[in-house]
Amino acid sequence: MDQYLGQVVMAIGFILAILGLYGLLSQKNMIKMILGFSIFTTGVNIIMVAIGYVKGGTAPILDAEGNAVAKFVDPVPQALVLTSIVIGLGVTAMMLAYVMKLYQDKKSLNINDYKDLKW
Amino acid sequence: MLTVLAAILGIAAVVGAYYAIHNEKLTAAIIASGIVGMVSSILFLLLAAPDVAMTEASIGSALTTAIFFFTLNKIRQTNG
Amino acid sequence: MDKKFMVALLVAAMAVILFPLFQSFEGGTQLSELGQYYTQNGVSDTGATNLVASVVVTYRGLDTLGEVTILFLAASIISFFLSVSKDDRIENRTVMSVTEILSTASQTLVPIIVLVGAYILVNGHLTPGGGFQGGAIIASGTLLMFLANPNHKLNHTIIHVIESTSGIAFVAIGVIGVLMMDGGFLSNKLFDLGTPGEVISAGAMPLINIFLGLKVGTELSNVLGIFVESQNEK
Amino acid sequence: MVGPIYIIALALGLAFFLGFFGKSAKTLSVYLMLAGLAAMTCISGTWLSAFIDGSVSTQEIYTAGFKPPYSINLRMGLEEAAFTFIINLIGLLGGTYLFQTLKKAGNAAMSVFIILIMSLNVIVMTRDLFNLFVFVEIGSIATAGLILLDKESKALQAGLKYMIATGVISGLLLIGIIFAYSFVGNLNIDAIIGANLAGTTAGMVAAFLIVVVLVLELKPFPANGWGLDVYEAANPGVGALVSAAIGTASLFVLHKVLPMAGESFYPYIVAVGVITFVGSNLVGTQQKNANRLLGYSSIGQLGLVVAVIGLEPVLGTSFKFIAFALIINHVLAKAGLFWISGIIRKANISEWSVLRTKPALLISFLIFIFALIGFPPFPSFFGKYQLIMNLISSDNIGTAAFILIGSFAEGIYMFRWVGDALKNEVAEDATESLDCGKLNKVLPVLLMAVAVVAAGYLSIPFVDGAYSTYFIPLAFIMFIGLIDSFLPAVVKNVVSIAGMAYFTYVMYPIIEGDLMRSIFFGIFMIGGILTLIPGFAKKGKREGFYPAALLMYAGLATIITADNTFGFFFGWELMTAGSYFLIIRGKRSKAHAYSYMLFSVAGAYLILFGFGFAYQAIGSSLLEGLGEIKLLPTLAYTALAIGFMTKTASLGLHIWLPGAHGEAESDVSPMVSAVLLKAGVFGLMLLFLNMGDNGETILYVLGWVGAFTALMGNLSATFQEDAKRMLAYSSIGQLGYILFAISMMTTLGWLAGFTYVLNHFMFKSILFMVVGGIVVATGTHDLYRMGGLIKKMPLAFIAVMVAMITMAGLPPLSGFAGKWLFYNAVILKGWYIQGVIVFFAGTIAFMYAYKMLHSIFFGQLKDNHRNLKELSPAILIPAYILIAGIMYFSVFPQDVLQPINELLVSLNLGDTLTWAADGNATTVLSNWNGNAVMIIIVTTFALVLLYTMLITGKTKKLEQFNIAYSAERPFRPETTHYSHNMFAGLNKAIGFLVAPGITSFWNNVSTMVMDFAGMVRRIYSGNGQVYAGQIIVYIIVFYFIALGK
Repeated sequence: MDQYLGQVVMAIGFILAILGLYGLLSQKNMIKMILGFSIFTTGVNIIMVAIGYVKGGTAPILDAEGNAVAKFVDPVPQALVLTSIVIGLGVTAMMLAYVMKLYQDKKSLNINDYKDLKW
Repeated sequence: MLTVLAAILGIAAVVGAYYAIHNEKLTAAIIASGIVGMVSSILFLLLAAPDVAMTEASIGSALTTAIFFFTLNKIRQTNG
Repeated sequence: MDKKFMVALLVAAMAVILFPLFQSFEGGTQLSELGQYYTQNGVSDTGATNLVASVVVTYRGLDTLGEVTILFLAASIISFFLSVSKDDRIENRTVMSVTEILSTASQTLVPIIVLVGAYILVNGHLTPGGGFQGGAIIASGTLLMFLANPNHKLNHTIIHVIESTSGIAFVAIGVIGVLMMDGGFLSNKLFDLGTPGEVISAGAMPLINIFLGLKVGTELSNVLGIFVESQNEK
Repeated sequence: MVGPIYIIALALGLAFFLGFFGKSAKTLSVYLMLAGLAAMTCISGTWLSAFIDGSVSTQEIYTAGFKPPYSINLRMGLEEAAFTFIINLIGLLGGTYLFQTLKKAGNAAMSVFIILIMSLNVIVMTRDLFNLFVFVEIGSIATAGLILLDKESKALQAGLKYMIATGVISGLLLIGIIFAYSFVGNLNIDAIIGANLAGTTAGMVAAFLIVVVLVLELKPFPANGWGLDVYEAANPGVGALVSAAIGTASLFVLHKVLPMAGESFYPYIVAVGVITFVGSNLVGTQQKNANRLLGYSSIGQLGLVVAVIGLEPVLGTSFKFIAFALIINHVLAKAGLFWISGIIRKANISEWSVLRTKPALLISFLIFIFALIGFPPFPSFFGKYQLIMNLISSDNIGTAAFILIGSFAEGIYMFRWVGDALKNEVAEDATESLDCGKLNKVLPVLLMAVAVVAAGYLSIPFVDGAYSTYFIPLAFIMFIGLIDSFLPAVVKNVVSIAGMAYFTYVMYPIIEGDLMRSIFFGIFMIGGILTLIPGFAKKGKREGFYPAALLMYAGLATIITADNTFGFFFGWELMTAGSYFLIIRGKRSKAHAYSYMLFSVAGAYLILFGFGFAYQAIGSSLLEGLGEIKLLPTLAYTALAIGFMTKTASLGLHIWLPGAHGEAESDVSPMVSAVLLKAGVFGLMLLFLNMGDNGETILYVLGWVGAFTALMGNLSATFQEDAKRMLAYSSIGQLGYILFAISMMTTLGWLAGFTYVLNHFMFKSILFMVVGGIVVATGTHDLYRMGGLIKKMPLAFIAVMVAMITMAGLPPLSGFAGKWLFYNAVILKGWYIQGVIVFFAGTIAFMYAYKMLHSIFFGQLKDNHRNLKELSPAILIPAYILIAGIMYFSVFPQDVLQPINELLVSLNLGDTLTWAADGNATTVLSNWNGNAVMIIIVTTFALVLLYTMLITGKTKKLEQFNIAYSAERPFRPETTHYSHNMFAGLNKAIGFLVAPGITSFWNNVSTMVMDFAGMVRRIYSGNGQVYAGQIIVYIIVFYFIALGK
């Protein structure tokens, strides 16, 4: 019955990633750019988890006796996503810290105002 | 069933993301992005990934949103 | 041309590029080669019943070490340039009134959250969770604490000591693996694998999980703390 | 041996451990960090040395005790050892260099630093795709942190742009990786490569994403604004890390992962690399900010290596050497330059003249720049040579051409920079900002300079035709360089002359029996010694002069003695570098030396290009290949001819010469004019002898070029008021004769050519020595400010007169022999119209010879010259030795010409001249006897002289200046000197022929290039968001070109 669960979630992931990318590239406000980035990484994470999904699978955790009770989903992408989430947080936090410092400098959140370096 | 639920959640996530990107009000945008995080956490549960769901809920949703708010707060403070 | 329209075009083109990937996905019909191996041999290899944990902590332990490092880097860098010198600090900032409910709730909630985090951390090799999740939940407790009392000061010395000790311990366990197991950096076979399903089992995994959780928890709290403290800058 | 895993354990343990210190014990922390980096360097160093002696084989390191693909594995092989060693070494030296900065920044910064280096090690060693991603992220984040070391607003902006860009990139990388995993079921790189990922459309997209992202990590042009800003804004110590260490690691990763995309993807990587190399260097030509310029150069160099990586299937066994030579060269030179930049602390390259106050740094700077451009003896020279040879051999001619164009563009800004450093005024307060009191900043720079030379030496076994003997003169030059600052010029002059004499003695046996080479070798070596002698007249230390002069002569000698194209090119570039340093010594030489260098470098690349075809023909570097070219022979020969003609300053390629020769120091002009130009002639002769039937058209065209060069050169000379420029133009004209003569490809033509070569060497040496001496003595270049010097300097007058007679081709001196041979040759060849032009040019030569002689020695002595004395013996002695040479050649021409004639006959140029025993030379047209001509003319002159002396014995001598000027002191040139603007009428009539059309042509070319570069660099708008967008555009365009069907 849930034949297309994997595809649906993956589609959501792609849509979020593309939307996030759009936000990152189109918004002038740096905080919103970073929000876009954050959504982009969330989308990528969803894609990753969806890849590891197996139809009708359960979480890859064995019962107390250590026996596999059912069909498992792939544990590998899940492990990778854990890493990816943490990296996303680290990068986001650093970007925000940069923005805070930049704001103190010029009192502007507009990315267009930070073009001192060019050519 | 799960597929329908996922689709609904997906629509919520996409709307949230759209809102986060397009809303002029930063506070609302940040909350919307936090909601995207929450929704994705539930999606992870649906895909049988409780470990990931847990992490996403606490890190992707709570902590990230908090940091955004701290930043916003600081910026408002600097401004006024 | 409107900038946003152009960006939309770009993103659309990107979507076109990515589309074959989506199309190729069949919704998960069978496990991958690696996934199959882990489901069949994960328990006997590592002694843990949570396969995700065994992948995170053991099979791909180096990634996990790397990701701890990333958090460490982020915390170090942010503290490096957001750090507020003593002269610029407002000692007791008057904050927008924190509601009584939140403050009271947090006082009772924080210990519970930390406990839950600790539980998740210790049982990581058995049930969903592990060092990461536990650490993250502990950090959420810190967050709540900050929300309740924005003037709360983290004790940096203790944080640094816990952070460094757990980090070094993590690396040390890895090295012991190499020394004792000839070539297995971060191997969990330092101790007997025990009976799968028991708390004391899966070799070094619970130990690694504890250090991992402490490290992640302190690092995340540290990041939060820096952001909170930066609010106190004049 | 210590396992490579300990690199990770050590670095991380240390980084976490530093956390214990909090904010205290910073000095101790820096030392701990350095100790850690040193230990890491040792670990990879011991592995490297073990791999080199072959005592170990490639090791796989399994983590977690499971075999791959079930766990992450690392690999330590020769390549990994070499790359991690470089990275760790740069880390160690870079950390040493940043000692004070890191200490000030605190323990967190040190942790970040050591983690960055550690992550690069893992990036190199890991064989797991996701692990690669994690450590690439660690590297990016650590870099983003180090950018902030200086906490400046610009650094903040650069850091944010960097984070946005890498954020987008890494997200896409993750998508690629996870799909690769889903298709292959595996994260092990080797397994993925083995699984033919690129076989399906979706798999290809995944592979494409992974590869393109790793390409983007290398900041390909033009999607690299974010990278450039980092270079500009970050502390130069960090710039060095980004360029050298991170760049190296990223290259290795690209190489490791590229096979995933399959064979068909390689050409696109080549294109990416070449576009980056050319584009980045082109845009760099507009840049004045030193650090940003280094950024452009870094990106360009990395692009070149990217191209080489893409060329792996083409380059075959040479691939590893070429790639490694280019990388090591880039790493050492670029790190050194960034570190120098941090010491100099001058943003604008025009202020780098302050380097001159620190000779050791200046020399290091020059070594780095010349290494980057690919001059010998640095590794990139070897790498580029082999690269071009292999490219053309494998029919990748366009790629080779673009790589050479990119190299040239790099030369444009690098040599401008060198010129600024060597010649710009040093502002008085310039040294205040210098930061070189600390040994930890200077020492790494010097180590890099030594290392890049050593790396060059180590490259020898890998290149076809490279011998360690080429380094012998270089060792001597280094010795001279070492004593340069301590000893007076006289001592160095003696040592140099002795060294050259010994070198000549040792090298002569190599070419003994080859008359053509012997003649040129004689000109270069004897000429070298003779032109060094006037240096005795100079006082002081003359720092830099002797290494430069010897470098040039070493190059010239190598050109002659080399039996292969590699040696020839090696010598050619040494000669170019040496002569550049000689020329730029002149007071007003900056611009001229610059244009000399640009023409020379362009010429050298054309030669290299041509040599590639010779290599293609016979599969080795031997010079014999020149005669065997079958692939595009006309293109190859034309490239070679134009390349050589940049040195002979033929029409169109001559604009550098008048200034370069005219403004050079008085004893440099004879070196570069009388001696150096012959290298081009030698090259042309070598080429002509090998062209065979393919060269007919080229020869015909060159005949015309030679004729017009002669006309233009001589005509320009007549209009000159600057004594040395007149001689310089005259050289252009004379070289035009030579080109014309040898283009005829007949015995008579070549005989005339050789006669001109010998004559020009002798008389131009004399003229430049003597006139140069006079210019120094009188303190002016202007002919009309001289006059009447015959009484003050009779010996100089005689020398100039003899030389002028030779030059003008008047009997009885040897110049006439050349003319006689020449006209016979022209008539026999049937090149009448060209012959007329050259004949006309010869007449004009007579005019400027007269003008010069007259202006300097006759007429009124200038008031301020009344105390002048005869020139120094140091000038006159070599001049008179050369006069003796002219005399000998004039009286006994057959002694020289007869053997040459035999040589030419043996070279199948035809047998049209016969020599009688009494020295009578006969062609089908006429005959000539040098001895007889000499006897007749000398007798006539003696009689006339005798008669004149008899009848003028009673004339009253009139002192100059005893005619009072009527109340007014004349000051304008025309009132003081009859010969001012002597040929105004001629100028009016045909002066348009030498209107500076060619100069303005080249000016237009350079303006166009600059404008284009200026336009292109507008894409670097400074907006971080736009940069991120450019990355996406880059990916899209790349995708639709490479995969869009």
